Amino acid sequence: MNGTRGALSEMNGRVDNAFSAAIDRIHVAHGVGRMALLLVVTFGFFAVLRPEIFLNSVNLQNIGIAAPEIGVLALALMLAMLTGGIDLSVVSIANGAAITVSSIYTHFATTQGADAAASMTPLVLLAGLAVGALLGAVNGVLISMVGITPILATLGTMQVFNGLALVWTGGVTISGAPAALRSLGSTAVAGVPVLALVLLVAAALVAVLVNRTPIGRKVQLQGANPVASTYSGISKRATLMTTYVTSGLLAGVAGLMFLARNPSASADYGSSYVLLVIVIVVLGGTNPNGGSATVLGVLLAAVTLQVVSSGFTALRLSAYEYAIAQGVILVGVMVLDQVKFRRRRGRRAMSGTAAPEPATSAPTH
Amino acid sequence: MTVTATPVLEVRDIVKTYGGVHALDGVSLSLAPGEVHCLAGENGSGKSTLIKIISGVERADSGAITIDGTTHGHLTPNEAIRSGVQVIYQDFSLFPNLSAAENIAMLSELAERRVLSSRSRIRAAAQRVVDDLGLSLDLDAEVERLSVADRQLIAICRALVNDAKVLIMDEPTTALTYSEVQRLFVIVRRLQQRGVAIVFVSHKLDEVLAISQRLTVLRNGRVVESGDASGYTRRAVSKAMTGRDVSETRLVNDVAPDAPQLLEVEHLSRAGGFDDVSFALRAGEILGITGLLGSGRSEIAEAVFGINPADSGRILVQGKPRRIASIHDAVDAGIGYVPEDRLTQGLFLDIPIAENMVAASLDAYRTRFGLLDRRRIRRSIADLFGRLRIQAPNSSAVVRSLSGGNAQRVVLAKWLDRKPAILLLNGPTVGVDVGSKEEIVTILREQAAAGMGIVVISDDIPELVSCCHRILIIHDGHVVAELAGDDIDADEIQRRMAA
Amino acid sequence: MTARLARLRGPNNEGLLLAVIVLVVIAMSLASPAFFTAGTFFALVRSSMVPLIFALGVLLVLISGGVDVSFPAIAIFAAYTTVTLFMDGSGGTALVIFAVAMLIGAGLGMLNGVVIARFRLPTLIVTLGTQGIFKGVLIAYIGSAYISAGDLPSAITEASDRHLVDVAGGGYLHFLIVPVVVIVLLVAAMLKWTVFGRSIYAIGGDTEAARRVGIRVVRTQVWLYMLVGALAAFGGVVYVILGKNANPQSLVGTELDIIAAVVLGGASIFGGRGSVGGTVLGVVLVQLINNNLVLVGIPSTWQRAAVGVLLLLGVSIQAFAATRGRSRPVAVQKEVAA
Amino acid sequence: EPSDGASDDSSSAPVEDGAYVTVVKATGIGWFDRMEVGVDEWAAETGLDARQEGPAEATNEGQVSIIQDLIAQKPVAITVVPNDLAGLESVLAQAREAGIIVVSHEAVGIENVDIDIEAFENKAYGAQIMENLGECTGGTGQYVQMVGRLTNGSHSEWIQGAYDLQQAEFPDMVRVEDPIESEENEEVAYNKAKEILAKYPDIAGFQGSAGTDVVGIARAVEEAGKSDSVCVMGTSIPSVGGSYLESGAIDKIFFWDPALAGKAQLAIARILADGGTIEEGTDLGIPGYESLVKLAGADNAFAGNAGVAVDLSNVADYDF
Ligand SMILES: Nc1ncnc2c1ncn2[C@@H]1O[C@H](COP(=O)(O)OP(=O)(O)OP(=O)(O)O)[C@@H](O)[C@H]1O
Ligand SMILES: Nc1ncnc2c1ncn2[C@@H]1O[C@H](COP(=O)(O)OP(=O)(O)OP(=O)(O)O)[C@@H](O)[C@H]1O
Ligand SMILES: [Mg+2]
Ligand SMILES: [Mg+2]
Repeated sequence: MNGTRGALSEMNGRVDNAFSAAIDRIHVAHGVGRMALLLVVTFGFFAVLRPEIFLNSVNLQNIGIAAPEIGVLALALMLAMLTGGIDLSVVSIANGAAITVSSIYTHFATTQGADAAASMTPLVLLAGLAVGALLGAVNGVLISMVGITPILATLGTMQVFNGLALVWTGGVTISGAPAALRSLGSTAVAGVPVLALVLLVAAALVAVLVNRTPIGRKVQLQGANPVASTYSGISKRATLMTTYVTSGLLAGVAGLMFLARNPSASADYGSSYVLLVIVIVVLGGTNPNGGSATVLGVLLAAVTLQVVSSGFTALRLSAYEYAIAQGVILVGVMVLDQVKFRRRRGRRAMSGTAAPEPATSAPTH
Repeated sequence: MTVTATPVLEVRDIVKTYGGVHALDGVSLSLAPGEVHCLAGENGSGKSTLIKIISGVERADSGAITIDGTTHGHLTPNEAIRSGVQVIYQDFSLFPNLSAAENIAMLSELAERRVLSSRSRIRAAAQRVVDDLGLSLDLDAEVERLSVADRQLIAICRALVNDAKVLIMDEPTTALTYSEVQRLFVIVRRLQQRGVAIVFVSHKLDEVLAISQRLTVLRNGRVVESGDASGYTRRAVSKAMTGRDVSETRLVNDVAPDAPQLLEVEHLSRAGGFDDVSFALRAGEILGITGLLGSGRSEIAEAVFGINPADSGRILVQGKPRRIASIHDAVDAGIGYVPEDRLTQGLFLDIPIAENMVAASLDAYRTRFGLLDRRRIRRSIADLFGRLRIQAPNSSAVVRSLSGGNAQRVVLAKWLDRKPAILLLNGPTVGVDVGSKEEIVTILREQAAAGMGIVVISDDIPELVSCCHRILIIHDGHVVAELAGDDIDADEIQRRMAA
Repeated sequence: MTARLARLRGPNNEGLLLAVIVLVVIAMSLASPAFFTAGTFFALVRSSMVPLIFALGVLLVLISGGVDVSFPAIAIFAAYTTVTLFMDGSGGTALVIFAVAMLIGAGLGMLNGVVIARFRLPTLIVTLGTQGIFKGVLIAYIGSAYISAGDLPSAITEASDRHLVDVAGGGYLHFLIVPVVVIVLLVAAMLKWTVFGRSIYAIGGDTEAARRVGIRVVRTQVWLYMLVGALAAFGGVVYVILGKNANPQSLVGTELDIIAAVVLGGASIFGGRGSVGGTVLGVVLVQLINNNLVLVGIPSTWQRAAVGVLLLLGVSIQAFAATRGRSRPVAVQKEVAA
Repeated sequence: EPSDGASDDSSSAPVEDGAYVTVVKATGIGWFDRMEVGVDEWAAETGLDARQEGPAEATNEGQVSIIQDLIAQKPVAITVVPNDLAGLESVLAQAREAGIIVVSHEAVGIENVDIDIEAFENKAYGAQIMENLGECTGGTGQYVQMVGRLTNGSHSEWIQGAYDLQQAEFPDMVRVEDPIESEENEEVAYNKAKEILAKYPDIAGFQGSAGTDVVGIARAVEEAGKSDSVCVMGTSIPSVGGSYLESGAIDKIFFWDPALAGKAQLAIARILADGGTIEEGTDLGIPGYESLVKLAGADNAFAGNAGVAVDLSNVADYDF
């Protein structure tokens, strides 16, 4: 038994050499590679099984229309997770923004007439984004100033925002959105849906924010080790506020995308996205304890799940079989990944006892 | 001591690689009952790794471990403990969320394969060891709330709670001052009488020579020397470790008489911490602050750096009174702080060295468009990496993989890149090997020469002597003495501290 | 003085939580005369039973340093499957049904445990995955039909109507409160007085340190998740008994509220901290809020928002207290660098 | 309308595979399992490729993405029971642009469908429930209405219809609370009913909307020992509400057979596919849908007369 363990560890050692070398060269979180691979595999899989449906341009465009709103929400959550927190309220915020835009627009449309309303479009959209940022700021205050744990704070605000939306709309789905916005949802540039472009732009901006700006880096450090970042003169308040406001803003963008796809807003849209988005963000290689995340990985994860979803409909599989697949993919990917990095992990498990959560050794949650 | 007695522990040809690094490269070692065997070596030479392999925490790639005649290819922590190996880990490995008592006794509870755990029994067991060591510890306090020193003492107690055959101490005295160390040595000698074999690792060479009978020196994962400790002097050991001569002689370049006051602390007080502390620091000056554990020396530094602001008193930076209510304020005022608890407070362990280095100075790299100027960042990193002679494959390696000395240099680099007017260092060379220590001290001298004001809080007296212009001695919260120039002398300081 | 306050507040702010509960009770009593009655009290007890069992599971996982979201899926999977097994009147006393369900639960829990412990994966992620798998398998392959009182195994329907105390006006104390209380006490005792329990705290405090003192981390975690699975299953059966129906769609979706209740009860999502006492209080507070909004006359459109606001209020008070207590990082730093 | 990316190159769309797809609010729910029975029967009878799909949770986004995916498969027809009418308009419009026939159910007022088929006129259905509830309570006393979700269109119409009738015909009855939300969850319905019973000790009636509402209410009423004094009525199906009809806690349940509704949708889709039309009086040859009536207000909405009221006397006749 010892023998086998010995041999095994030796082999592991060699594997380790190869890997840590590779990792040191591209210390991009490993979300990207594995997701790209998974995307290719799943895509190929369905393309082979049901080419006439799956490779059909309509279907491909559908993927490009459905994925973006989820993708943007995922980016919003990713930011929160980067600081070691979480934002369960993104969907509620998105709906808040959508409802704002829809109500303001319809109000103008009914009072000043359609043209006047149309001319107001930019303002209306800004109002929506502003609401997003504002609600994000509420989270920020609760977390960075009141000091509530993110999971609780955002669970609470999720309910509050959703509840207020319910009060505002009285439960009915309100219809109406600026024509300009609506057309965005249905146009495609060179076969690429505009919504997909919006997602790409948002992703690029987030990537720049996180990797190329001082505050972005601070946010990462905050997540990697809050104590050390305080001791480096990084203001916890500033980083957390920035994070949750930006996250709210992105959620606002997602809300506008809801409207672009369909000119109606309700308090309950997207309730099934909350957990889905967490899955995507983690699949994308974000460390749930904070400190590391890759925008590209998250993008790929969002698209991959969309591919699997529509692939399953193409194969006439049920929603529950898709739920199973989603679970298997999530656990499977994590396990594979872990088997590869097992030995490194083991080693990483030597650290300061007093290290606060994000810094502590073997992550168990 | 009888080196001929059958060894209680024997390791043969242990090889251990981490990624590219050969942490251990065919190390063999044998340990006779009742001997104190010292492992010496530079940071990163493999001491802790060897220890972790003996205690089953890590797996050797190859090699064998024989304890009491039974040979293991690989041990689990359990097996190691059951066969009588006890370890004081360099990082303590305590449970921050449990009481001191439970931290101490948990191990024996497990070893006795108990099902029920009894508070009173745990309390009693812990109390026994604590009394044995003649310590005064709050056994009911959560470890998270205790000082580094207290934690180290608890780690020691834990290792002594059930009688071991082999006791391994990986830098057990880093956070302790003279008196605690002396008490620890009493215990060690007593255990020795009982025939316990002891492995002792420390970068404080005086301790090493004082306590050990045998000495094994590691360099880059290989045994370079092994022999009777009595045959060694400080110089010889450091030479064996570093392969060169290490000077610890006092060397201070004098401060220009017209050098401006950088820091003026006036009548600073904090309840329960320190009282009416005043001192000044001039550009180019290195000020040492020392005192016994709990004398309040760290608290003073923390007040100046805004970690726990003072209740009363004034702090002037470059002549201007500054309100320092938070770390943020302090950093803005141009103060830097190298904390004592490196792993938690100083470093981002899972992030590349490079990013650690710029962590405190990101705003300085903002371009017109608010983006980071990555070329400039790369330049400063390369510069610091070279200037501080950090040993690592490259600057994108994660800090966690660095050894003590190199990790400390990264913390230094972080602040040097920020270029603060004043740099406070709390135990800057704790757990750092003689070679690195010398180099770090040199770096401090260079910075001072370049006009920075430096405050070194330390209980490593030789180190203070070697580089400080002035030394403040703190005794329960008060400045009891200020030595300067030729008055600065190790024994004198020793005497004043105890007084 | 401050020391006494601290003691009143309790290691995890239990005292504070109690105060909040008292405040809420007073407020509600003022708002509605119908509130302060035995009926309301028994209703509260009843509606807290299932969440409390789940909360215990969540607590154990939180203490060990994880966040489990799969327990409702496990609960309904185990309960529903068991019910379908015994539906055709084929014997099965309540005890047998509980036993079978808890075996299934333990099995599913083991799945979680093995993946989490052997591969050292974040609990949240693993359980997020398994949750989907469990619910998917349940509905796609085991059954999606709503099983109403009439078709339930007789053992269950009988159990449904067994009350300890009946008060005029509809209040009653269901006999399942007995096993529930027993389990609460057992879990509390386990956490306090068994090496297993302490090991869970240790693992939550620092997993690597736990290995180093010889705790068999993998084994302990696998056992832990089996226990949690069994607990969830027990809760599932209780749910079926109290609800007098088996609906595979039920329970899933309640996970976040339960976790909130436990964290409200003072458990740390970073692991290593939490108490059964606090958890009980947390659950009671949440149920108190959830189940009396109509009674105190909150308009139904406002109720979702109200729940959120009250939750936030509760947590804010906790947080404020905490900033003056242990969990304040600066306080920690001070100690660290003393 | 700017050019829809989808329609641009619908040339490359696949040849239709002759499928009829019914998209329901959610799969794995008793009600829609029953509808699937109808769909499968219809497929068997007609020999056509008909199937049912639906999201795992009753969400709008779930239905949107399924329909979006279906468009690419170009079935003959999509029949849909929307979670949110307005929320489906765009995607249904796309479906029709792609030449797919769209029929809806429980969706009066939805625009982008060829035909919406109702089992009955919603307000009338609500009124029917109130008729019975009023009789049961003797036309006096306090009552409360419950909806699955405040955002659920048909539920609000039912209670509105009921409320209007109560105002007109039972002036002595008082609705003591705004409609209460059960979140489609029986346990919630139970707890809220309990609160009502505590708050209004002499409450006389409950009206439920979601299939499990009446069951939750009935449990609370039964425990309060008020099965006789309180009237509990509302939408449910025998397999769900049956046992409480027997115990007497539920007095009457109202519903329409989802299986037949499923068939009716498909039948209409087929008529349209064969170039036929739907008018006043069209006979789908399905019980309850023998003579469709055009609904006022909407130009594409028709209703059958498929509502059923079930009490102890005739519950045995239904096996779902
Ligand atoms: N530092 C490490 N590096 C790599 N793998 C490790 C490390 N520590 C533990 N493992 C793996 O995790 C398993 C669990 O080790 P641990 O001793 O903590 O649990 P255990 O229950 O004692 O294991 P066992 O039951 O096999 O003795 C080990 O058997 C090993 O496979
Ligand atoms: N988890 C790890 N991953 C990668 N490399 C590691 C890891 N732990 C240690 N090393 C490397 O192994 C070598 C030996 O480290 P070790 O901690 O044993 O040195 P040490 O002699 O204890 O140093 P110090 O005196 O600072 O404690 C070092 O080069 C270190 O970088
Ligand atoms: Mg070491
Ligand atoms: Mg083991």
